[in-house]
Amino acid sequence: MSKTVCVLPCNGLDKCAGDISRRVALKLTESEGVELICPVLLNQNKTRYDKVLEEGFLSVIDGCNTRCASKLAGSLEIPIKEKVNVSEVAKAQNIKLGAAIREDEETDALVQALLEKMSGSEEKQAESEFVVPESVNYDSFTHDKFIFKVPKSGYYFNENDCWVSISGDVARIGVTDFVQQNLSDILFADLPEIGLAVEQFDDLGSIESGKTVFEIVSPVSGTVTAVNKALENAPELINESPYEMGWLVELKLSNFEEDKELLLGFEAYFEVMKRKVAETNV
Amino acid sequence: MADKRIGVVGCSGEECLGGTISRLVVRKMLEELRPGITTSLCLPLFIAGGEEERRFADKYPTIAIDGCSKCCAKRAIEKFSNKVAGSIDICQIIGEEAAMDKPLSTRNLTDKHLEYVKQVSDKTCEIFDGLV
Amino acid sequence: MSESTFMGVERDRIDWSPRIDYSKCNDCMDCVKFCPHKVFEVNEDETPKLKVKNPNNCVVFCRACGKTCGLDAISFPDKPETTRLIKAIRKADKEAASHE
Amino acid sequence: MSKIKVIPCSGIGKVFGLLARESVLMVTQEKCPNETETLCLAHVVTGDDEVVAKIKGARCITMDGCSKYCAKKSVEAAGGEVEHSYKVPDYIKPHRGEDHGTGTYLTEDGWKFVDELAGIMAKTVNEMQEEVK
Repeated sequence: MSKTVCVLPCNGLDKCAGDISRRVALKLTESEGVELICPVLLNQNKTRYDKVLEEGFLSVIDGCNTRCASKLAGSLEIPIKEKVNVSEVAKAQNIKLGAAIREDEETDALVQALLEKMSGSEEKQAESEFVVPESVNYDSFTHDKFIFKVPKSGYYFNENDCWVSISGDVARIGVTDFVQQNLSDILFADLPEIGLAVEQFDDLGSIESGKTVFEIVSPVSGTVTAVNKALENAPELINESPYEMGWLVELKLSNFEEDKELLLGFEAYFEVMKRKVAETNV
Repeated sequence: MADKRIGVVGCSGEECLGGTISRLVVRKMLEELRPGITTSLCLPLFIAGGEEERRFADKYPTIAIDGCSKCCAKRAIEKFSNKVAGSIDICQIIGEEAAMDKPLSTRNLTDKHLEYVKQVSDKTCEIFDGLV
Repeated sequence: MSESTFMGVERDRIDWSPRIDYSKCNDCMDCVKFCPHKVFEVNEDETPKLKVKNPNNCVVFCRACGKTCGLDAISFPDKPETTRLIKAIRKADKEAASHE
Repeated sequence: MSKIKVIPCSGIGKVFGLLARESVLMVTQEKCPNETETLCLAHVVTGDDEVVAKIKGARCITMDGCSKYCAKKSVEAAGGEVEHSYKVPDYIKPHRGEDHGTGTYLTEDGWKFVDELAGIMAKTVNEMQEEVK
C-alpha cells in the first residue's frame, strides 16, 4: 500500500490565494489515501494528527508568500515532503489573483494546475541543452580574508550581482561571488516554476542563508526551462562554486541582443564588485 | 597596503576549559574589543586546506590563542603558514589547574569564567596593539 | 552625498523604491527587519509608523521586501517601464557626450 | 571497551560551528557520558603520536558545521574510523526562519536545535552499542 498523503493547506480566509489553497486541498481529499490536516486544529492540538503524520508524508499548500502553512509545519517540526505555493503557480500561469474571493474559469484552471502539480505529473524538466565550458578562468581580489572571483570571459553580469552565461539560445543564470560571500552559508534555494516567462530584471526566486534572503534578478528575458536540481540537497554548491556547479536557473532566451545593452562584461563588473566589497563589510 | 588587519586563531579545544575560553576570547576580540580589524580564522578549516584562511595568515600577522600547553593552534599555523606574530597559552595566565578543568558549555558560564576570559583578552589586546 | 549610479545612471534619476499601501499595512515591520539597506524608517510616535526614508538606498529592481509582506501592502514601480527609462537616459547621455 | 569518540568542528566564524560544539558537549557530558568522550580536534589535526594513539582505529562520530567537513576529514586523516558523519545544515530545514544565535552564544531556539542534534547522535551511539552486543 502506498503511504498516506497528509495535505496541509494554509486555508487563508482573507484572500483569493488562501481560498484556492482550501479548494485544492478539498479536491485532493476526494482521492483515496489522502488525509486533510486543518491548520487551526493542528496548531491547537498536534497530537490529534500524530498518527497520520507518522504514517504519511506531509504536503503543504501555501497561499501567499507569508507561507503560514510551511511555517506552522516548521514550528511543530513536522518534515515537509512536498509543497506548493498558490501565488507562485498563479504567476507562472499568468493569472492575477487579487484580494477578492472568486470562483470562475480562471481560478478553476489554477486549481487544476495545482492539482496536476501535486499529483506528481509535474512538468518534467527536459534534458539541458546548455554546453558547459571546459574550464573557466578567473580573476580575483581579496578583502579581509575573503577571496572574490569573477570569470574573465563568457559571462555577463547585471548590477544586481547575477550572472548569465550563454550557449546557443540557452542561458544559464546564477549569482556572483559577492552574493555568495555576503550571504555566507546558503541553506535554501527557492527557484521558479518551469515555464515561467520573465522580462529582463524580473525576479527568478530567491536564495536564503541564516543571514538574509537574496532576490535573484534575471539578467535576461526568456522562459524558464530548467532549475538546478542538485541545489535541493546541496545548496552549499552556490557557496563552493557560484559560477559553475552552483548555477540556479536555465532560460530559453527571447531577446538577448537587446538585453545585452544593460549588461556588464568582466572588466566593468570587476570594478563594480570591488566598489561594493569596499562599501559593505562582509 | 592600507588595511591593517590582524588574525586571531583559537584552538577551541573540546577537552578542557582552556579551549572554551580561547574560543570566547576570539569572539570577544572580533565583536567587542577590536572589531573591524580582527579577523578570526577557523582552525580546522585552516588545517583542512582552506585557501582563504591560509592566504590570510601568510599575508597578515596572526595571534594564536591556545587553551593548554600543547599549543595546537600555534603549531598548526607555523606548520602550514608563517611564524605567528604572537601566542598565548591560557594555562600560563589562569593557571594550569583552572585551564585543565572540564570543557564548558556556554550555557554554564559563571562570573569566574568570564573573569578568565577577561584576563586572557587583556593579554591578547596587549599583543594585538603592539602589532597594529 | 550620494554619488551612486546604477547602470551608469545617477541613482537619484531612477525612481525605484517600495510604495506602501497604508490601508493594508499592519505595522508588523517584517520589511524593515528584512531590508539591509536602511530604506525604511520606523517612528513609533507618528502615524503611520513606517516610512520610506531613503528611497535611493533601495537596490534598483530588488523587490525582496515586498515578498516578506504577507498582506501585499508593498508595491514597486513597473519594471519594464523603469528599464525603458534607464535605457533612454543612457542613450540621451551618450548623445549629449558625443556632441560636446 | 574504549568509549566512542564524538568530535565536532567547533568552527569559530558562524553559529553552525557553535551548534556542532554544544551538541557534542551535550552528548558526551549529559546524554551518553558513559559511552562516549570527545577529543580535541585542534589536537587531532596536529597529528601528534599521543593523539594518534588515542584515535587510530577508534569508532568515531563527527558533527560538522558546514560542508567543508573539517571534523570528518581531520579525524579520518589521523586514522579514526568515522562510522557516522553529520552536518548541522542537513537538519536546518524545519528550522527555517529561526534565529539560532552567533558563533559566541545561542538563543533559546538555538539550544532547542542543539538538543535535537544531540538526540540524533545519542540515538546513533545506542545503535552502535547494540551492534557490538
